[in-house]
Amino acid sequence: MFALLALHLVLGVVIVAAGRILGRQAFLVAAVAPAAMLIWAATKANDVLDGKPVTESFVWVAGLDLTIDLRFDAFALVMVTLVSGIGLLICIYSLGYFTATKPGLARLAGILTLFAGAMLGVVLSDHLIALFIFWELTSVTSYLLIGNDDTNPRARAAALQALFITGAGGLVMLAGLIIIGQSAGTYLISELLVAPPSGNVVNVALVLVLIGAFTKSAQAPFSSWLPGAMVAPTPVSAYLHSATMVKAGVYLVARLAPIFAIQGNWRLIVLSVGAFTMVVGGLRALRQNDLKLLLAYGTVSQLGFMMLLFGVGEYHIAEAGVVLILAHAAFKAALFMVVGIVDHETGTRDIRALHGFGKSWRPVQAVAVLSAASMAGVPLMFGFIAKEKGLGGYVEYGDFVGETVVLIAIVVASMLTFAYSARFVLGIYGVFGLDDRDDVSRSAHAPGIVFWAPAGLLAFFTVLFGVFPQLLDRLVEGATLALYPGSSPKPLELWAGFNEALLLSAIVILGGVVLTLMRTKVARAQRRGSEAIRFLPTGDEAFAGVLRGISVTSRRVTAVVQNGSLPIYIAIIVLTVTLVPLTGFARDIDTLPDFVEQRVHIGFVALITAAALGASVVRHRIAAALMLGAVGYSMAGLYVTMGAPDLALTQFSIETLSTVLFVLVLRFLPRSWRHHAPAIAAPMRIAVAAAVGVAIFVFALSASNARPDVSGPQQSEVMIEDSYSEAKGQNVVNVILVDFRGWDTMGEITVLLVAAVGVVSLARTGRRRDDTDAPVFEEISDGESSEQKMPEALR
Amino acid sequence: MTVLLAFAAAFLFATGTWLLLQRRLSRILIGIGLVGHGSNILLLTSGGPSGVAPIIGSAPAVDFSDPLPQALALTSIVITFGVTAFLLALGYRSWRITHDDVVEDDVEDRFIARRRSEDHIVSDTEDAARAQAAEEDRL
Amino acid sequence: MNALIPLPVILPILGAALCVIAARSRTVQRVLSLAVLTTNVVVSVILLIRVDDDGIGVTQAGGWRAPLGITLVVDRLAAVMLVVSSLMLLSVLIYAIGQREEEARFAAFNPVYLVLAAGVSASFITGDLFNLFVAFEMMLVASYVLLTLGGRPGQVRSGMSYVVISLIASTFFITALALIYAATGTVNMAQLSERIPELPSGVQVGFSLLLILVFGIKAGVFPLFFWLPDSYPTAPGAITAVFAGLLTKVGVYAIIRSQTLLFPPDAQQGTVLLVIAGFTMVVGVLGALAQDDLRRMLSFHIVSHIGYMIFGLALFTIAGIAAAVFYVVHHIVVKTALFLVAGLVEHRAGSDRLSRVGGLVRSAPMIAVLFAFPALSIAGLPPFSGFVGKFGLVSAGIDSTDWVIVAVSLLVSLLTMYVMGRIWSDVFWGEPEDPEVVEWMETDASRVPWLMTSATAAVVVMSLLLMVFAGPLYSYAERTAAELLHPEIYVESVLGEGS
Amino acid sequence: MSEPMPPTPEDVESSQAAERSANRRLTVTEMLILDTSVKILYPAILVLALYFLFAGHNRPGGGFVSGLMVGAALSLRFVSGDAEAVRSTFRLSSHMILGLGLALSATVALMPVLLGGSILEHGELEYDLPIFHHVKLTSTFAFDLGVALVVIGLVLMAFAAFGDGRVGDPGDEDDGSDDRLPKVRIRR
Repeated sequence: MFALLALHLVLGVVIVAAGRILGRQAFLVAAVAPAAMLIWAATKANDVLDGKPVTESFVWVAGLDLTIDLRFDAFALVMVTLVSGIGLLICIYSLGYFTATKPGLARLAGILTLFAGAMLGVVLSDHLIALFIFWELTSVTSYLLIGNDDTNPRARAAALQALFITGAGGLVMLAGLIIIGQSAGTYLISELLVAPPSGNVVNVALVLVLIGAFTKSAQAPFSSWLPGAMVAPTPVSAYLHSATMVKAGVYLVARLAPIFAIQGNWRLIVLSVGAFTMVVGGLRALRQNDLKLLLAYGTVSQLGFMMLLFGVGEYHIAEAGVVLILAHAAFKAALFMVVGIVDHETGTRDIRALHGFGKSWRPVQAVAVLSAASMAGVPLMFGFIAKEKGLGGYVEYGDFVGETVVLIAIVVASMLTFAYSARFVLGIYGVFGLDDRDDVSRSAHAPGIVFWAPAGLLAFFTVLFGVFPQLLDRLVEGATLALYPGSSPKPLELWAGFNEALLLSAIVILGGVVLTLMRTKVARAQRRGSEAIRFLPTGDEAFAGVLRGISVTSRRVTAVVQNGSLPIYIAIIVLTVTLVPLTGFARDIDTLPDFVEQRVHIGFVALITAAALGASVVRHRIAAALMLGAVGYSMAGLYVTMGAPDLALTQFSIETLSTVLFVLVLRFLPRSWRHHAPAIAAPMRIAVAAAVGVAIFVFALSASNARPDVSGPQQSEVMIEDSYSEAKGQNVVNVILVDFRGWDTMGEITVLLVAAVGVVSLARTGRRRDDTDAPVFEEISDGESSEQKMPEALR
Repeated sequence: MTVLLAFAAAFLFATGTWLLLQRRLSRILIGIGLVGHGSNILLLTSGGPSGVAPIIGSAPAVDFSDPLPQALALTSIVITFGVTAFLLALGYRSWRITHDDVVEDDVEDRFIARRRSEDHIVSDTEDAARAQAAEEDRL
Repeated sequence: MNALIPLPVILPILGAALCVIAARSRTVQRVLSLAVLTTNVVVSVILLIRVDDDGIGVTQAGGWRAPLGITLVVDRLAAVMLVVSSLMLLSVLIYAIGQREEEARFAAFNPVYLVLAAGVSASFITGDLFNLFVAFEMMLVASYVLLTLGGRPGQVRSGMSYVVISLIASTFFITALALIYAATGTVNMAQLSERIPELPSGVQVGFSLLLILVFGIKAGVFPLFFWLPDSYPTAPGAITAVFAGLLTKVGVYAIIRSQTLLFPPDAQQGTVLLVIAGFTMVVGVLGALAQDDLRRMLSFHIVSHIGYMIFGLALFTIAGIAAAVFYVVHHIVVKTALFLVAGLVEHRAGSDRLSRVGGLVRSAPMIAVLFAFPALSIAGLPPFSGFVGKFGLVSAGIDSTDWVIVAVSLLVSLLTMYVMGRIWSDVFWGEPEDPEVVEWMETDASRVPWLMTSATAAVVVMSLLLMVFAGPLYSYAERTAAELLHPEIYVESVLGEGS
Repeated sequence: MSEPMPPTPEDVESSQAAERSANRRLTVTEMLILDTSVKILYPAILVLALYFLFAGHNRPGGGFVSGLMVGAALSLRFVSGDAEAVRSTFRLSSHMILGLGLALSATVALMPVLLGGSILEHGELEYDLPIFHHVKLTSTFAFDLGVALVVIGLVLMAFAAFGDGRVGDPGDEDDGSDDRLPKVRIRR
């Protein structure tokens, strides 16, 4: 299995890289991967259906229990057939769809292949996190595919929306998965099935996981991204956004429902969301004029139905889910292909611009009618089998709270489904064509066989399995057993006798027919209803609102926090650095040390404070620099009294030098500083300064008070001992500098070197080099790099 | 550490901070100088009571001032000197560009602060696209 | 092996000295810098392997027994930081040479760059708190010079803020050192590890907070990060990449080191760090969203992701620290890659403003690919290294039942993805929106030199290797975390048995 | 990125005043006094610096102090003469002094590693030479010498950076309006 996944990866990368050479033949190359997958699956099918899954494992990050465990069981077989089967057909269909070789075409084929690999990963993973990894990969590839037509702003917006919503759901889900994994001690679905974890935390985790599944499978209220994604080329929509990717959420629910359906609020949540989605999707689909959007909302509705079937956690109902997944893939992909054909040949998908097609279009029309009939749940179609089984399951085995409500929702939504299916067919036949629109359909060029054959094949399956459902018996039974080990699923049958389910089906069809016949009145009523609830934001508006909220928040927060003013930054920094640690230091200040050690200190300190005060108030630059110098010289004096002659000498000479440098620079600047609007008002500045002063005072006393608590000697005591005997120097300070702590000094002179180089480099930048002996660290302005410079305005 | 020296250090920190909060690089530089002196007092007194210069043979070892903080303070003084020289070069460069040494606010930050009330985040075309999609998404 | 420990510091210093002497010959400078940094890579890798096999490597500068001299220590954390930083420094140097911009125009570039390398390495290997200050200064002064190389008005302005704030941080570091020496009588970290627990609890907490905040300024955490997004983007292209990749991480390293080594569990500031982490993440990513300039966006983004690292540390569990260590390594590589790509974008399109450029996926597909991988990784999308880090952090957070920070980190992860999506959408998709950009892109000068592209590609490949070898790397990170949570191993290695 | 603020009239006036004071020529007497005192002080300080360098290991002093003393002496010369005088004091250009100083110290640090010891381990060379008899050369001295050289280099370069060029010197064309300095435009 890894080899096959790798094949998808490699093939995808190769196709993207070799795009120019391949052109539209890229889709032929891309077909290799699903074909290989199908062949492999076929060889293993027998074993798998006998309940002997194929497993492979790869340890990625052992420390995090991140392993890629693949498990190919019968339910995975269903999904693989779907992913690779439809994938193969889509590749062929694309050859017909993309007639002109556009530059980005191969990229599309490559990313489609990568997507197929990721999707296979999702359905093959037994490890929850591995599943998540592939899950996110499908989001990313979907993002790239939706935005493939990147010059169209709508495509970009839709791509980002899809990424954002599914990404958000994915992250929430990740947290849920981790909680489940940690509570159970395993991330393997097959092991969870044996020993399900439970508890309040797990219940919360389940909600999180469900949110992820809902976003991915476009459940209301997270469904808005799916119709938006329809800007992608039709083959992409047919593949990702109807047949495969959107089923990932349903797939996950199907896998987890046997484990968790009876825990927490799982059932309540899944059933209410699923039912709501099913009805809302149907209503929206009924309102569309764009055939593709109609199908998209139809997909939303059907995904809701699948949630209802799988989410209950009852194997009889889940069995219907398996059938529905297959049936839906067959008819929905075919219908999308039909829309693509119409769009390609007529240039529009708007039913108001279609006025029916010529005779040569009959095969396409046949596909449309059969597939739509399947979607509507007309007997003898595959979709009927699925719906019938679902209804039957709910009637017979739905012994849980709210079962009746769900059943009613299913019936109502199925009527809507019938109605929008009919709308689709009528649209194809030109019933909605407006007279003032140009007739683009009657004379439209008929599609070639390669173009419609994939859809035709799917329509064939729709009828075949509709009439002979028992052909799929073994597959469906195996898949149900894989989900619910030990269950005994009922065989599929076309005629189950007169029962409640059949009655409900009849009601559905009857209702659908009524809705279709009264379509003008229904449409008017729907419009009025929609106007009445206009105050409710749609999913798209809500999403736009979220984006706007993020944007406004980010601007506001940033404008406050990042105000660009150095004084304010400094104020915040010094206050934080002093006041926060003060909470610790202030606790341990009980006694004050001696007031003064040597009398002479009083004099020096007086000098220092006076000069410091002077330096901070005088308005004359050079005077202030000299005041600073005075502080420095007083410090040197203080050092002498404290037995630090080296330090005093250094301080003295450095003070001299830096005063000279100060004056050298300051002589250029205006003599005194004009009043410049301060960033912080003076009282605030005084308050900050005082707070810092007080904090430092407390720090100093608190730290020196703590010294007696430590038993060890000063680090320097050994230094004094060893200075002469070992290091052969009497001046301990110098010995420390050049020997004991020579490593510090090494760094220190390196700093000086850099400072020197930097000073010259900066001060002389842009200045004329007056003689060859001048320092060389100025800019080389006439050197190799200057002839081709970016226009400065662009920087 | 004595109260007097702690006070001296605190006072240097306070006046230095006051200067740091100004807009002129030259005043900020002087502020850094003062704060630096303050931290050196702390460093030097961290070795305990002061004594005589730590030169072997000149006095008994017990009378010595702690030499380690002296070495550390020396290192810090020299490094600060190097950095000060560099800051002076910055001030000099600033003078060459603006004939002053005011530390201006960041232009980009102010720009964003000014725009904060506007709410569109992506280009207008994408916004329009989104509005249309929202219309289709109605029931 | 222990003789190798000082080499990553002393060789660049010597190289810098020689580069200054050879200031007139760019060729000699280039050969010297490349040779030195390549040697650093080799030495670091050897150190990593040896340290992982044989335990902590210790050498005493000057041959003086600890705590007399300065101890140089390479444990697993230091070793991995050395390896990653030396790789980044080498790649960025090659990129800078290829760019033929600042490196070609300024004789100061090479020596100062080498000192930056020395400072970064010195910060990792030092076992002495005061020497850490010196190492920081080496790194910082070099960064001041590099940031303002060229002296353009924007650089001078932001340079002033950057230097002043760094200087304030340094002064407070000295203050902290003075207080620590006053209380404990030592600046040797191993000895401090033994003595700080003897102090009154208030003083311990005070020191812990003081060091977090002092290093936090360098790491760029909330509310001390403001200088970072203002200054980094003004640096010359290649330089920003090194700043973004390495400098903040040295601050993070210092926080991790000081918190785990110096302070006993009851003085470790888990809650404070969690609060800092949360705010840092959120404010950083919101800042990124508000920007229009690619490099400014990425700079804010650094801040946001520093929060992740602090989050991992703040849990003070093996899982948390291991995730933090992994995240640091991942972030250094990936962020460097992103900034290098930003440089490529600027070179190719003449601007890095989102509102002006566009359509690079067609006009420069190579750059688009080079952007895509690190962008996906930083957004935490699987299976890239960012996902492994994020997964580790979230798992550790859930393990410690710190729900709030887990929720915040996931929200920020979503916003990060949104930021990257916006960049992709505006820069690589669509059409250029500025006629000047279109005009520039038609000139020959807009072609990206192959050396720049190759250097970027090399870093991107390294980021992919982090994904491929996430397993071994993560178990290394776990061993590192175990080592960090048992400071007595470190102390014993430095001070010897029975200390 | 900041747009340069246009200088206001007061600014220009005050800057011109600064120029006048910076360019003020000293009177002949002042020059004479200064010259003479520098002539006496300069060599004296150099000798002192040399003393500090050699005595540093045992008495107060050392490389830093020595280098800084030389720097102070140079600043005296600078005050009396100009940057040219400072620059011509040393045969080597300042960046060579700087680089050689650091290279010397770094080599001293690195040497013991190559010989199998610890970094910076101190060593001694003792020779009995014909004239000087017993000469003891410790590595710490060489290290300290490197330190002094770096400090001297720094001072020389600082003077080179700020020292020469009076305000308004025709060589200073770059006042920020240089076309190499971009005017950054931000599009709204």
